[in-house]
Amino acid sequence: MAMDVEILEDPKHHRYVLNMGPQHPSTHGVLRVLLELEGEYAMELLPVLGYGHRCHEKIAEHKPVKSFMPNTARMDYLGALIYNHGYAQLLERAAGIEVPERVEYIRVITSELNRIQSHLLWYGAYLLDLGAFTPIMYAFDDREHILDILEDVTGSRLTYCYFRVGGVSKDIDDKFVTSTRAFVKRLRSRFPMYEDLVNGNVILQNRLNDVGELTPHTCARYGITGPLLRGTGVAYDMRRAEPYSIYSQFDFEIPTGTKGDCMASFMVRFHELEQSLRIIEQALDGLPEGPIMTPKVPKKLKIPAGDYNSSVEAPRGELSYYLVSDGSDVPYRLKVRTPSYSNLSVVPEMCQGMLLSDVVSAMGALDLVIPEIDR
Amino acid sequence: MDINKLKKQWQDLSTAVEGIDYSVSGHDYNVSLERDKVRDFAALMLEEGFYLVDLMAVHVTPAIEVVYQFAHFEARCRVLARAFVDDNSEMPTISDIYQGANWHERETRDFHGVVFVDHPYLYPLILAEEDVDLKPLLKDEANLKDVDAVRRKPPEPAPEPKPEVKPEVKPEAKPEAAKSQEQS
Amino acid sequence: MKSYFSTLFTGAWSLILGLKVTIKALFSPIVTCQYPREKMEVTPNYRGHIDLVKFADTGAHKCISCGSCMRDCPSDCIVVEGEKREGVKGKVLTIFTLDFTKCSLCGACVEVCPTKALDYCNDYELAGFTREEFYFDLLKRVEERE
Amino acid sequence: MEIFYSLLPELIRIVIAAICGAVIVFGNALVMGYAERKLAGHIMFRPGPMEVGPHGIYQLVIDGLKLMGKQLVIPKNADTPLFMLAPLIAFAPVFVPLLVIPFSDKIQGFDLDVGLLLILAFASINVLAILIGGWSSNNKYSLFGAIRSVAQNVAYEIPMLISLLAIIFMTNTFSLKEIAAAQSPVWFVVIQPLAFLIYIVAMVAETNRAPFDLPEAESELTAGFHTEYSGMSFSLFVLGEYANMFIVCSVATVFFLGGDSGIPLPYFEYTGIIWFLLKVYLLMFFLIWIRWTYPRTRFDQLMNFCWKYLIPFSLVNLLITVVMVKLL
Repeated sequence: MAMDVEILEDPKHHRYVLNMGPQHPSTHGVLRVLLELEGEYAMELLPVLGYGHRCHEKIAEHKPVKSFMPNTARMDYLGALIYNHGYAQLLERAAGIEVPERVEYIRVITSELNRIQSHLLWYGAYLLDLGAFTPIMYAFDDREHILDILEDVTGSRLTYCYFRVGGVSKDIDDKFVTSTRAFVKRLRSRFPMYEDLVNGNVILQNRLNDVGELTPHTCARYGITGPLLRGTGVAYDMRRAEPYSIYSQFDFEIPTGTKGDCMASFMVRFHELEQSLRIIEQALDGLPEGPIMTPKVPKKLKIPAGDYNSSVEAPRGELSYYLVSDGSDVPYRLKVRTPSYSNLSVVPEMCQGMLLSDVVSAMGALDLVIPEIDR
Repeated sequence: MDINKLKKQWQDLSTAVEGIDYSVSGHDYNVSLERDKVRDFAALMLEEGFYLVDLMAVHVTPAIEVVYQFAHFEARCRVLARAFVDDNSEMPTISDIYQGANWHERETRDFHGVVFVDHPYLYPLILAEEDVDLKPLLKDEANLKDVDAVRRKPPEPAPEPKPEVKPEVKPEAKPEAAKSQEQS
Repeated sequence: MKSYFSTLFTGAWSLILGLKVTIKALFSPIVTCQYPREKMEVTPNYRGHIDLVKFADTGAHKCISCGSCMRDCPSDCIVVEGEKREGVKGKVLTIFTLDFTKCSLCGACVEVCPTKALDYCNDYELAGFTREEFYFDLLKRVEERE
Repeated sequence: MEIFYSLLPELIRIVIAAICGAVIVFGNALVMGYAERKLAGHIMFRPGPMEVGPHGIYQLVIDGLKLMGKQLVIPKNADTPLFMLAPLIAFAPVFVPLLVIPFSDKIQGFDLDVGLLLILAFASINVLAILIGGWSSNNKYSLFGAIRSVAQNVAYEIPMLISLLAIIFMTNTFSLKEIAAAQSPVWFVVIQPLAFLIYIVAMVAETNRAPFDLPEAESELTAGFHTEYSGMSFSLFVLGEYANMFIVCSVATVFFLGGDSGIPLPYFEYTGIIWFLLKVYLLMFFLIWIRWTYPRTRFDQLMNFCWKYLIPFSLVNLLITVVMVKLL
């Protein structure tokens, strides 16, 4: 197979090729990685993408801008609302639509719930990669509460299409507020349990410390963003760096690590749960009354000619939509910059010379969502 | 990061540097480059601590335009750099400067057929091997637009004749943009 | 030498803490739902596939076959056709089908409907062996419904 | 002929013991399979198997039938004879150690003078089976599992043996019955707590259970050495694994937990088996409990732990024991 030109069995150097995926249990979807091994050490890695490619960018060029909203949720099934948010913001920015304040609050609350949901799933699945079977069930137990809350307001459980250009599709009610507050309390009370069972565990510490170390410079070269970057000590979060929506009004910290290894990004993600809870609490406290939709959104939304960019902080890093418009209601070109794509591209460098077990833990720390990479 | 110094350096490398209102377009600067200056520009950006957000191509006439997006970890400074490919759809690679560009360039090769010269492994990434000449994102004749059709229009003083386009969607007058256009 | 023993003891202690969590969980009540035998209550806001609403006062749907939903659907999965009839104002709906295999449940059709004739149904137990089972004839469904 | 008659009781004893061994192996697999799923379920806030029979107690029987009915898939490039042989090698030797385990005063196949050696000798054949299975599958993941298993088992046999040796020095015998009997006032777990801890850790590693389940490591090696096995050949590996767990737990019971000693019941020479099994299954519960609690260790850390902690500690423990035995 010509794809394997770079990675070939080399009996002289005692090297051989291991094909990981696309059905390997720890590649989380249809990612394939070719590993050139020497003993159990991975000397070369070659990720092979494209098994889940669904031509989202091509689809976008063929239908009105507003109709692309459901597709955004399918790119990253774990951060669907945040992907909605980025796209809605792109069109609002491009068409100059003002969004009511209540909508911004609702968007922030639901987006943060979505982020917690995504982090909880990663938490469980990562521990599953590391061989602990139980935490995923505990994380799903908590996650299920979020799904119930979001189902009640958005109508779906995973691929939400909730945000609209200029608003949201359904208003939140008192039931949402009380159940969200109850959830915030519940998740807080579960943190000590996670701390005991997982975070402090000596086996986990040994598995993650000093594995897959990154530096800020490496992150810049590869365009790595999100918790991995924050694990290296750079407090770069789109919610702070380019405050979109109403994030500038909230008081929250950006957790950072120091070493940039798997443990650092692990703890960054874990602490982000708490920060997201804080944002949700503040947003619930300040939730204003008002309409949930801008009245003046035209049915056929024409975007003035030019190029527009919208960046938001997805659970895995920076998500950017880049729209080139020729003045019609159909995008001339829509490019989606997904965080996992850039994050995964570091794997050949990061995992060089690692043990096979460490490759698994390093790739798990990237929190890969393959449909997001393949689009 | 000294933005004024940077701007001067950009101007040395580029044909035009244009400041843009972030609240309208979501980025701060627009830098038009010549093909042979792309690598110098990328090296400068890496030195200044920018990271590569994205690399993409837009199919317009007269040639495919390759757009590089950079941002900075410390301060908000989102830069779009753009350059046209040559007649053979070729473009110098920046994947040895920004290793993250490696996959973006392979993807652009898949979708638009832009050949990045000196790329270490320009092999189909997203598409299958046999679809190497598919170039799915190239526009056909009917849809292909001129590059000026997709550029931001300077605000017109006269009211828009078409009623369905809302007046508020038009970008507002930007002193910076006007200035830089004078320069170019 | 000191760290040799301290890592051993802190490590052992962390392992014991973990065991405490799981033994507590072992004697806690279960949280899962035994699906086929017991069913969870589905929120009334759940968005299943769309259905024509049957209004109690008239006993009929309110679709005026304007085709807005058909045009607005991102996936082109709705087909609406109406015809002019003698003595009836406006058009009479003759065909309203939904290809649920393509539907992405975005809700654009429900929101665009000028007469609020569409709503989501609450049916979530959808499974079938053929594609044809998911080509819903909504007009027939609304007529058959109580 | 006279020799035959003189040997006849012994022969009958062997046959009965072998049948009992088979009952134990299969019964233990049923109990453990069910207990493991149920406990795992409840640890994760879910009920475990519930469908077949009340609370799913027939689940394992159905699973066994399913496995028997499944096709034995042999990979195209596999070494077929070895591939078929490996599950048998994993399964067959587990009967022998069961013969010498003193379940109670009277329930024991044979009381061999070298009972412990017999157990350790036959228990280590399991490694060979894993190696053959992993090698003959002609699958890189299987091979990894096999190689890891060999290194791990060889390393962990050392602390296991040394910790048991401390007890041997104290009792001066290899006979399991006598060792069990030697702890009539105080169980050795009180006198030799360190040896007990070392033995427990080594025991987990020897049986390839989590957190030391590196040969199987399904998130890294898909299923390790039994990736390519299906149907009955797979279930033989599982039966062997559970039987091995039973054997190592029995050894722990005999050496540290006083064998069948406990509150006296009527006909204690027979009913002691109740206490014995109770202790064994408590240890098995512990194995299940830690499996569903911890993440998996990395291979080099596993070996480090053995060489840096277990072996030095067991040697020190042995030294102290020898000195104490000499002095007292």
